[in-house]
Amino acid sequence: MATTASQYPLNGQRPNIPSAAVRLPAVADYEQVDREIIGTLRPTLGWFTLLGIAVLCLLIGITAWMYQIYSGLGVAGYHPPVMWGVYIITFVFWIGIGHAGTLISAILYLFRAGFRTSIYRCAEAMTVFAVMTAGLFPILHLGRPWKFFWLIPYPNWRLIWPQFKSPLVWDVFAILTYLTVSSTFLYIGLIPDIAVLRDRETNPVRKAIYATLSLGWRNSDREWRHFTRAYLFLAAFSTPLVLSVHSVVSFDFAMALVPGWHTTVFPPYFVAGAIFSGLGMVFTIIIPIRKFFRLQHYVTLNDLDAAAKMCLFTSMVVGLAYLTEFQVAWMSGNKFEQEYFWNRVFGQWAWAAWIMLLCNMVLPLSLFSQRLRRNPSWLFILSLFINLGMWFERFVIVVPSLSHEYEPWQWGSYAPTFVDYSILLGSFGWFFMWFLLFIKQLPVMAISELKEVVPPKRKHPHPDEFEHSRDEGIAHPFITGEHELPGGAH
Amino acid sequence: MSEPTKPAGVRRREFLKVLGAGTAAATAAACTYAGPEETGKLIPYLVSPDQTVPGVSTYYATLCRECSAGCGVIAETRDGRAIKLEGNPEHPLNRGALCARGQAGLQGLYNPDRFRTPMIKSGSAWRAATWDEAINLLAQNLGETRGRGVLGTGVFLNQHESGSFPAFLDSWLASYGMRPHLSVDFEADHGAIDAHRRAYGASWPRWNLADAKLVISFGADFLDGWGASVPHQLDFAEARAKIKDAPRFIYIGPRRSLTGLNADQWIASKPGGELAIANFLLGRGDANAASQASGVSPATLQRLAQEFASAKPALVLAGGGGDNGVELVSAAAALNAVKPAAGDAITSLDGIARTSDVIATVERMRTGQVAIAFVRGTNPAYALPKSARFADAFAKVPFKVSFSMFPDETTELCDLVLPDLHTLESWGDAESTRGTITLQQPAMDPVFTGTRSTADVLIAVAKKDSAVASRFADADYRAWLFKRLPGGGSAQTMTAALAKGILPGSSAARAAAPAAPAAITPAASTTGDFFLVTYLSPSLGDGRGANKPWLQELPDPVTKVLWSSWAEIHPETATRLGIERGDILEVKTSAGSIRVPALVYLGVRPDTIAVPLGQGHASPAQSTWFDGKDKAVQWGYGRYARAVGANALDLLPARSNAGGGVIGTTRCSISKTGEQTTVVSTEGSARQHGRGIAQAISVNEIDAHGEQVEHEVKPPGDAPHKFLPGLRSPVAADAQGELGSPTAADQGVLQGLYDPKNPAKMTKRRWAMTVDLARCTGCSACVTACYSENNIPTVGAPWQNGVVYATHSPGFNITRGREMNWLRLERYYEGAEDGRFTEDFEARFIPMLCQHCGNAPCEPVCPVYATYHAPDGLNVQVYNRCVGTRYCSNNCPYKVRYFNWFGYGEPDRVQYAFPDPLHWQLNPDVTVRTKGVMEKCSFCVQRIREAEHRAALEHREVEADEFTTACAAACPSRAITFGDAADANWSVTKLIEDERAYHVFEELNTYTAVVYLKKVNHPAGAVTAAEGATR
Amino acid sequence: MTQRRKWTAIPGLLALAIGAVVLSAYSGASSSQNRQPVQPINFPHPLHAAGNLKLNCLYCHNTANKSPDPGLPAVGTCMGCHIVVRADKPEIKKLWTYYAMGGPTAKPIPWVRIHKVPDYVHFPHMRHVNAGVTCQTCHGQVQTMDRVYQYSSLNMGWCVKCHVNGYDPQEGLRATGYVPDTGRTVTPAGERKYARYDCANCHY
Amino acid sequence: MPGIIGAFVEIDSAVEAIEDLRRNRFNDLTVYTPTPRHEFEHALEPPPSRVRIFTLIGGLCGATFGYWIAIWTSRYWPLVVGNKPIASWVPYTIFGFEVMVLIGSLATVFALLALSRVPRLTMTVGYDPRFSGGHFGVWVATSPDRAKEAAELLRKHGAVEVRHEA
Repeated sequence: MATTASQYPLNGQRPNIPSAAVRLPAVADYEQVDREIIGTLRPTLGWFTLLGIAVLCLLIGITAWMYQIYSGLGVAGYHPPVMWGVYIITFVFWIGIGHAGTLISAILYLFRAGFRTSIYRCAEAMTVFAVMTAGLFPILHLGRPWKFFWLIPYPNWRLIWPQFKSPLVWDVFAILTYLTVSSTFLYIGLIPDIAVLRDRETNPVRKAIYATLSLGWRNSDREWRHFTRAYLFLAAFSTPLVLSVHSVVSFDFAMALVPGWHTTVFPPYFVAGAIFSGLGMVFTIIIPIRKFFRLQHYVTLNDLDAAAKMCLFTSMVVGLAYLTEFQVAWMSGNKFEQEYFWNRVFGQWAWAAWIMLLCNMVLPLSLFSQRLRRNPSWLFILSLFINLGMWFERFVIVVPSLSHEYEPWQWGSYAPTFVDYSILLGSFGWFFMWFLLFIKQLPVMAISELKEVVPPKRKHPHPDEFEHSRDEGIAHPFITGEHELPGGAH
Repeated sequence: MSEPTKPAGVRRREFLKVLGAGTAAATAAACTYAGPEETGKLIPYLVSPDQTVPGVSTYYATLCRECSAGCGVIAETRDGRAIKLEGNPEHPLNRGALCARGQAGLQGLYNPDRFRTPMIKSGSAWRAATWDEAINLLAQNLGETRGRGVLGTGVFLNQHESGSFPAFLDSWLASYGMRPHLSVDFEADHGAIDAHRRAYGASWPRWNLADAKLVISFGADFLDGWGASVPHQLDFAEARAKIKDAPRFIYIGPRRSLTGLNADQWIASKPGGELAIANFLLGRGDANAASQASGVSPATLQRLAQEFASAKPALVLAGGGGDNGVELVSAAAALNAVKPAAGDAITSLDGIARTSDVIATVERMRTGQVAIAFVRGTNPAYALPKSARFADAFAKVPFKVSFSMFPDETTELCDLVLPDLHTLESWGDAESTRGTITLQQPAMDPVFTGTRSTADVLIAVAKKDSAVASRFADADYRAWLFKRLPGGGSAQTMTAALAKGILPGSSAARAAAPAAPAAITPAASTTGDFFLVTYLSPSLGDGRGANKPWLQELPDPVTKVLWSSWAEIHPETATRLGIERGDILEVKTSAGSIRVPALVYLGVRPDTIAVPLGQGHASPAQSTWFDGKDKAVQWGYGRYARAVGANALDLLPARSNAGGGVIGTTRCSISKTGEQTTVVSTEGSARQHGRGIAQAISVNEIDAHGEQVEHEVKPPGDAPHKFLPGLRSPVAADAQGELGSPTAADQGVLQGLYDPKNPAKMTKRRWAMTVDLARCTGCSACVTACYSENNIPTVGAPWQNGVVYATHSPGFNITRGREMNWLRLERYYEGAEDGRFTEDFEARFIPMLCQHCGNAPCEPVCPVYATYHAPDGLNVQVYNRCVGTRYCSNNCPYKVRYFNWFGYGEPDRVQYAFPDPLHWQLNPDVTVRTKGVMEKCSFCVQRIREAEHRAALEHREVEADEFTTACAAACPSRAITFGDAADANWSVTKLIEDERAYHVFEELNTYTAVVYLKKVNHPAGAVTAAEGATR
Repeated sequence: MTQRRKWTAIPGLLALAIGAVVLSAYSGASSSQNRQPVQPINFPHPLHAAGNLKLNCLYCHNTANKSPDPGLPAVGTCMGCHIVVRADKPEIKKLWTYYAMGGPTAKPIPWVRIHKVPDYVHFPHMRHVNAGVTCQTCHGQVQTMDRVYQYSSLNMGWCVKCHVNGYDPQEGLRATGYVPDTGRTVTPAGERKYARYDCANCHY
Repeated sequence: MPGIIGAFVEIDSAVEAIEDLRRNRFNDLTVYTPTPRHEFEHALEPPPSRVRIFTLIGGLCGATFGYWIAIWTSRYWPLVVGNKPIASWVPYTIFGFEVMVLIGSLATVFALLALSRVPRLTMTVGYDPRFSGGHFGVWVATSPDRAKEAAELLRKHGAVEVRHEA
């Protein structure tokens, strides 16, 4: 695939595609959409293998957690004063992943960004599962996980309530809201597609299930009328929500007086970082899917290109935030801050800091090159680096700050144990288990929305609709991505 | 007679699921009338003598025998169990203070490795025996030995005690025709005692430190346990507290001990070189010669001489440990201008047998001249150098009896164990100061019914023997003792005396032991390119403290290392030899070698290696485990001491120095073994990085009126001293104005607790604390007091709860920073940054505990109100509400919150910190924290409540200074003051007004309730303000 | 139409479910309330505390006003009377076997505990007794109980009720059952007895 | 009510059919379309969706509840933490916002379901699986006497299939 770019030279001419024009030149009609998307639902051996691996990782994680609950948090690598470790890092990591999904499905929906159509379903599912994963960690890292519900305000016979000034309670509200809203959003979007599956399904059992899930959806004009309206409002709600959630998560740190945490730049910085990491994960997921499900002509290189541009932008925002932190520490004249930031890049934890800077600031600059933006293989590799880098960003925020706080006598170190690692592994198992189950049970692309951008059959074809695109070379395989299909799409 | 089924203590145990089957029974026993010892009718100390109330503490005045000093202690008992030891304020020696070792006596009492029954060795294995069996065996052996006509050669090695017991013991021995016993104390500084006798006519005078203008110590570590450390500390602190008139303190010696770190100047002389310096000061010999011998520059010596000449009067002390110890101490006595009053000398150190005598006895054993041997409370098999080959000599003795409580090295070599009672379980007395008898009364029934007081056993044995029975008509030792006490132990005298714990008069004197001349055996030829300095660990002593987890968990005050041994080496030497902290070194002398991790330490001469004593207990005969009740009991001094560190005594030649002591200096060579280990230490960074945590001020900056001259150096952030609002009102500032509304018609009921008009009246107090760093010596007694008062688990033990988990080396959890010391003693260095050798660096000690901020960062981040600000100003941690997010700890700038990483309170865990019967020491007023919750200093809230309850019952308010916290009560330098800062009657309110007062991290605006008073430095001569004002 | 009626039931069920959850939050309230265990000796409180004896509670529970522990009577205390009184009754015979004349086989009576707060709660009896809180306020009218049972829920909300709203002495008096209930007169806030109700009052 | 369903392949023919039907006073029409197309909106001229009201009310209730729960519980047991106001509205804005979003969204979803009459437990008459695929369906609810007329109109505009349903 990496070589395909050279197979179809453009003679140096940049293909410049107005995103409003034809989106899917290689898709002829509604039936093709149904056929190809539903075609992806057939389980394959490879899928079962991946699912098996995911479940195995999950089991390892669960075992480790059981052990930790039995003998106490001491089995994890905590080393006071580093009282937070891998669990909080991973929590922030997964929450961040979640954000890109909502961004693509909601914000880009409001902005009418065309390239969202084909990837938003995957991204949205990713969001829900990522938040499901992240939600486990605050409970996981508790000293007494079986008491976690004390953070939830419910009437109780003790007559006591949570402490609403604590950022952790803000977290509870933000994350629960986010989980509820994003999963509802996903499900609402799914209803018409499930209706399609219901109508195409022959197996009576599956048909019954789909029938139930589709809530008897029947594509009537009235349903569509309310549907589009409701969808718009949900998107309008999700947009500020997604910004608030990661701001709240950043408050966990910004509200504390720990040097390296107590910074006003955190909310925007975290939101940008979240979207950045989320886009990374989107690439990690969508690129294999479009290849193995042979959907290159739905997720076209244009879409990847556009997403990559956004990735580049957020990467630069994050990079700016990194530098701002140092500048603020330098100009603050605050001894504690200065010593901490010096220690961050030249001290005990320098290696982590440099991994972060390399993966999140330097490598993404490659996306200035259009060739790389339009090279799925590179995007995939880069996305892996981004995931790594963003995990380490959170590591750099949590661990070095805590290990070099105000009290020199209590300065310490930190080394995760196998329990930490197993649970980290388990979280990936948990996430990918759900995701794999999803992609084989439900359409990975929004059928009804794809149909919006596919020309319907007409008695008297429009003069101005779609035809112009054909002779502008837009159907050039380099753009449609058809060439990536061995033997074409159909 | 309280109800046995549910005393408060036991109830708490039940909740903790640590109720041993024995507890209820033993508690019942503590309250029954029966039994000859009459412990059920002991005379209480504070409450009305005729009854004890269940759930309310009873206090017994008794005696501490953890070292020879013999301090008076108050044992707090609850429902028949001793739960806390504190100093007896009435006692002339320790005046209410108590050191860490003394407080840890409780863990000797409840030590899980104590013998539960008499033991008889059959072959190589041991079996539990009944008392009849054991006593008959002893009587029979005595008979046989007498039959062989060699009974006269019998030897009794007893731990050194003052009081009547030595006399009793001698009379018992005499009745069998045996020679008087040897009163052994391996910690004693014999050289000093000898010289003191000659110079002052008392073996241990009471130094009037307060009268001196200059204190010079030639290696006399009077704060580390040299002689009697508690009275020394009290006097030293009092002297230093006279800020302007306080004496300047110069320490001369190869290693800067805790005492050395408290000195204003250190003169690093070679081991043995001190004498030359002393002679130089005496005018014998010139500076260069002295410089030659001591390795100190002539200039320094000249300056010293000038200062000595100008500062009048000067108090000069010296330690007699070296080969020239006696001369040195005598020279010091000659220099000493502050003559101690002979009257109030410390008499408890009289009559200690010289180690030379002990070694002589050992040699007699070796040649088979000893037919029967008794050992009680002392452990020569461990505390004599291996080169003395005690074990094989001892083996030559046909019959060996041990009265030890613990499975120590010597006991393992014996044939019969007759487990003794602990001091807190038995009767006795001591004469710690001339003319005052300290009474030792049982605070509770014996923990193990299978143990008996040695004195009673001896009487029982005597009664078996028609020949001697007549001499011991008394029913038991108590009767014997009471008869001999002044007043003949009549009821009313004893009632009065026991209530105070002291009785004027002298105890039955011991017939003067045959004073063998100080035999100076020639020093074995020692080679090696380093001096080796071995010193007594301030907490473990000569090793007898090693089986007490509190003392093992107590960081060494100087190095902050715990649960291990180490070799101190100067950074300069270390870099030269490519040695780093944690490299395992082999230290070799002509006598032997040990392997210990290296510890780079600024306070030791580059040509000297210093190794502490007290660790490295091992089972010499590798006997099979004692299969008594508790499978866990192991030889080698029990589970907490066994295989921890190495025994530095193995390095010392078997010779006694001038004074007759064995602990001294020699020469050694060191080599890297290539192995590495993590030094178990609680120290993060030893430098303050200019953060102004432990602040000091030069005495020159304080003018005559005690006003503090403002100086330039400020902490980062530079905040003014605006702490008083935080201390005057319980809530630092009424930020919301909704706390107390002036117009509240309901007397503030609806306005909540923080309303001053609320009937609950909680807002009128603001509990606060001051710590005077000019007094604090860093001895760490407060730390152990905190452990003892607040049921803090020890986490460093390689194996607790009888379960071995060898995968963890001793102190593993502490290398992970998981120690639970609510109150920790930080030690920061100032100066000597570059690792080069210099005598000119300063150590600052600062006790760091929860600051109970009026503006606490930990509170608002807790999602469940598990920590909040109480109306009386406490920063409260509610254990049972905590879910363990640990956010509070992240947000605490002082890092004084500690997390329960494991189920330290759950008996079924390997980490269980209170194996039966250690859980009896738990304070019933304090919840033992469960796994997964945060805990921290509570300002001893249980004591606050207790005082409030008491006041309420007596229909009065809590009076000023009515009570104090555990740390303040124990502190031997009286540095800690606790009280209500909102009430001018409490002494703490005056102290927070002191000019030296400051808050740690004031610039963080936390309004701490703990106020520190700056340390005061006494630089030589006139110095600039800047020099003294280093922060 | 019919179809709509079918599914409109769903939100209703949902509402019911939520209500159930909210209510179940209260189910945590002291599960041990009204527990009435069998005691080793069937001690008849009515006979001693009521009837013509009318012993004061403090006669046996003699430290309730000076210690955190109310105190149980020592076996000797019982024997004080029962060495002669009703010595033939089977229950008293049991008492005798426990006492065994203070001999070696003597052992305390293993009463079954009824009222217990968790051990992280400190409940100083004397503070309450001296504040005028009548025993019956928390323990119910024991003098009428043939076998004592746990009267109060002993859960935290129950404790706090008094600490916050204040304790009404008249009500307490009425609770004893000794004074006839003459209509409710609620004491004004000012005259009630108040205690502090922040956590550290009982939890430390 | 019985009616007639007509299935179309081309979208514009379906639109024309609708316009024609309405011209002939067939007003109870339902259009089945695989994807929302504005052509039908123009043809049917439906009233604006009422979802917005639910959303508004839900959002307002949510915001109120968020602030209320935080403030009420704080005052209910007033404990001072970190010397902060017992009920401080600034941080409580977070709850106002989050709960607004939560209740608002749920109200919106509820509105969607309620207004578009889902979930329905049985499939409506006239619906055909093709309508979720490529075909467009026009359902004319009418009395049997005018059924024939409606069928004619549908056929005239090229319905691939016309079916009577009862």
